[in-house]
Amino acid sequence: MIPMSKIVRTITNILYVFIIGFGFYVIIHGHLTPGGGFQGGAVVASAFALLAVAYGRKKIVNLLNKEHLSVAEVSGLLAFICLAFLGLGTVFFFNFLAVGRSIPIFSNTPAGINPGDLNTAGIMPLMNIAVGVEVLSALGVIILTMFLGFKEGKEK
Amino acid sequence: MFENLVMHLPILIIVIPLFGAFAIYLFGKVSDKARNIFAFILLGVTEFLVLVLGKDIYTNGLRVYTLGATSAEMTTPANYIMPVRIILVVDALSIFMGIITVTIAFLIFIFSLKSMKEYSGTDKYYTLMFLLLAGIIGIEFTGDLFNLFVFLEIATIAGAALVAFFTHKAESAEAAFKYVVIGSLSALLVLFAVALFYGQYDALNIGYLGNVMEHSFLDKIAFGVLLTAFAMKAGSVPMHMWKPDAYGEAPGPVAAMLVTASLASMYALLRVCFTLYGRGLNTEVIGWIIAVLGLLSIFVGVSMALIQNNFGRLIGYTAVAEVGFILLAVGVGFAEFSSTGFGFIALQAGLFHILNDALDLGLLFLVSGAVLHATGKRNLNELGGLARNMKYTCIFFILGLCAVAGLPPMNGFASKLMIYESVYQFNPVFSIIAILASIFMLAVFVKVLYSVFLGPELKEFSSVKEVPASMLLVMGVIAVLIIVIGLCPDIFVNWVINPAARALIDYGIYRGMI
Amino acid sequence: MNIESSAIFNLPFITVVVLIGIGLYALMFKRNLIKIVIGITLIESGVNLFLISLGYRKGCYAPIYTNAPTTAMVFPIPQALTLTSIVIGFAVTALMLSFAVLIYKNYGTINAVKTRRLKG
Amino acid sequence: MFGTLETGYGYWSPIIWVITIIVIGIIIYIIWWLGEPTYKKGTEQTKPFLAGMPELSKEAVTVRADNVYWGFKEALKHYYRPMINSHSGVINDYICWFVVVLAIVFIIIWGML
Repeated sequence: MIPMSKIVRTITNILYVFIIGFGFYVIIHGHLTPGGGFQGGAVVASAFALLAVAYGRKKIVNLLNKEHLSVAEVSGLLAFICLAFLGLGTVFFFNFLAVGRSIPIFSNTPAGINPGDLNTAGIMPLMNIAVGVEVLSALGVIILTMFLGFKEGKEK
Repeated sequence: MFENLVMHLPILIIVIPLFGAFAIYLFGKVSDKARNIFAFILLGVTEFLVLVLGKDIYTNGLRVYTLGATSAEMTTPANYIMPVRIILVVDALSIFMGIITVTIAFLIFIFSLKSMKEYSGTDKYYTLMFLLLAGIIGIEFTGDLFNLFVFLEIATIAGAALVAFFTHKAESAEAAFKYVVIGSLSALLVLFAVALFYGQYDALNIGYLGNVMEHSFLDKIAFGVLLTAFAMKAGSVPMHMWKPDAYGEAPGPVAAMLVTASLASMYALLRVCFTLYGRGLNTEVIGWIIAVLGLLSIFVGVSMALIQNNFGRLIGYTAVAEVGFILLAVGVGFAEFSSTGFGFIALQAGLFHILNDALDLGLLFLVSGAVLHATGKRNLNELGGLARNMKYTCIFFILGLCAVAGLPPMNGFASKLMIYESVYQFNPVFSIIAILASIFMLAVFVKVLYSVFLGPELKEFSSVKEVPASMLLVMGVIAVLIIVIGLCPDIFVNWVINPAARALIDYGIYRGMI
Repeated sequence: MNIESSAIFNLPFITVVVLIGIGLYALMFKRNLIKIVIGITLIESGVNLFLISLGYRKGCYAPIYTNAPTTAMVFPIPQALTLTSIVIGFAVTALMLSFAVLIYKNYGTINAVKTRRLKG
Repeated sequence: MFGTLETGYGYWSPIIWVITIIVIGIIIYIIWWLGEPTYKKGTEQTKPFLAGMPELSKEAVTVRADNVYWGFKEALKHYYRPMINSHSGVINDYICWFVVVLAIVFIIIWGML
């Protein structure tokens, strides 16, 4: 697939930073606003898709390494499961940060309507980040594989 | 400390394979050997844990585990009137299925070490295998209908990806596409039924739903959807056609694992019929539906298997027939729905046949995998005379043949005899057709034995070698299990099957834990 | 859950039936594998819409406490279920499409009638 | 071990089966032992008699899997032809069967109400 015109590439250069930034915002604010790990990861991966379409095959293969993305994906999943394992002192998936408050990270648990403090909800934000890493890399792998796969099909 | 560990076992048995699935991928980056050792340890630990949990449940009764609560037994949070968290409920039937699943998976893993060595992408193979295992155990241990849907989809995704293991072959992709379409359609219909329940009772827990269900019109719609969806996933005629496709194209060990996956769907069907609805339905009519589906499966499965020429596809059709035997027995058990008399024996026979089915078909699929490994061929027309070079594989195949065709003293005979005699009191015609089909099953496998192992030595197979010792060991272990169960069926029926069947009939205990 | 019985509140449920019906139609009669995948996604959308509309309460807000104007909120659990189902559906769709790609590579067509070596 | 299993109508006892097999084996051995002592391996008397014609090589007369049960298939061809046609291998047909079964189950349940 050939790269698209200079206009598209210039706009992409400006936009993709914002898209990725927005994606990470959605991931980190997952416990406060609509969204979360999966949605934010999908937003980040859409930036990958934009890059792939704008710059074509050669650039994107240099930019995104499938192996590294796979490792990141697996690490995100493992981080999620390990976070769930950490609650095993009580039960699996136990929110040990929010209930015990022994570690002062994300330990506030306001009830009812609140202004949206980032430092709340226990292990939820950590899990959101783990899921976000997993989803963005998994979608990156899918986009990359399908992009390259269709290319081969056309050459034939 | 030990009591604390036992309390956490239900979730650990699901999560260790899930954790392993992803950790294996990282270990595979290091080296194949490290990955294999790691996977072996994980599966060994899982097998040990499931046996410990089994001993606990068979002595102390069922266990519940509430995820994320302040204690595992707190199914309903304070100030709530109904359970809102994800709850795992493991009773005698769940752990019976769980032990079968983990044991088969453990054996298949050892088999795969050698039989999959020559292919690329083994990292992903083991990852998907563990994912499939986690999905199947999740189906069996969960007490929550939505969770059931999630695990059903996990098992479908992993299973479909494994069916397409030989990506360069056109047939594999075709079979995998069919498998994933059928699997996701049935899972979506399960979700539809879940939504029907949620709209009426605001709950997802099987036990709680069973307690509060009013058996309204919508509940009956939901039952029809659940029955058909699980019957399709279990592979009953006339919704069986994906089964020979998928089993025939998957590698042998994968097919053996998929047998367990479809038995897990059978478990879900039992759970829905007995625990969720119980006597609230017209059990006689529903039992007749299930028994007729089973009878059709037996008849069509066997008669279509007779004309197949692909090793895997042929066993796939007999798998349809075996599922038919289970459905027939369970249908009779559901129609009677009593803890005494022939209805209870039919139910026991159905559960016993689940165990035998997993072992017999597992052994046969492993033999087909061994033949594929040794010769690279699956077409029965091209094979022949392998008994000369593969003596042990041939012996194991004959044992599996006798077991699946129901010849004494194998395990298949014991369970089939129970099925014939209890079904005969329900309806003699059903029983006679089942016996005739079982004879045809013998004919089917005699054809395979003749065309694969017997006959003169063929030139192209003169240099074929016996498969490696680890593969023979796995087949031997299953064969020994088959003979042991066949020689002392009463021990298994009284100590393992009977509590499981009782757990189904006395559904009040399961519901009362919530 | 009280869902008013006036016609406008039944509209989502009618849409659910229509979506599932169209999806099943596509699965039963469309020979193009991509259209079969679309059929599955249509059924999935129908079921998701069903779940979401079950949790709806008239005049209520999304169940997010951050700076919410009122505590009258729609039921959050169906939304959580729907999100899970969407994520799973996404994975299944990606898998089905990649199988379709494989089938196209091997057979050169995505017509269901022409891609059947497994029969009989 | 070797206990009897209640099977609803009667019972199944592996020990009786094993004893029977051993007894039958002994009887077979006795019959074999009483048999013709003039049998000699590898001589003319062990060769099959095919109307006086020379015996064909084993490879040439092997029946392949497709032809096993040919007569059975031929006799039941009116059953097998529609069965093979209905296993068409098209994914749409699989779904059609599913919808048909769903409809039948719904009709039965509706009649049950």
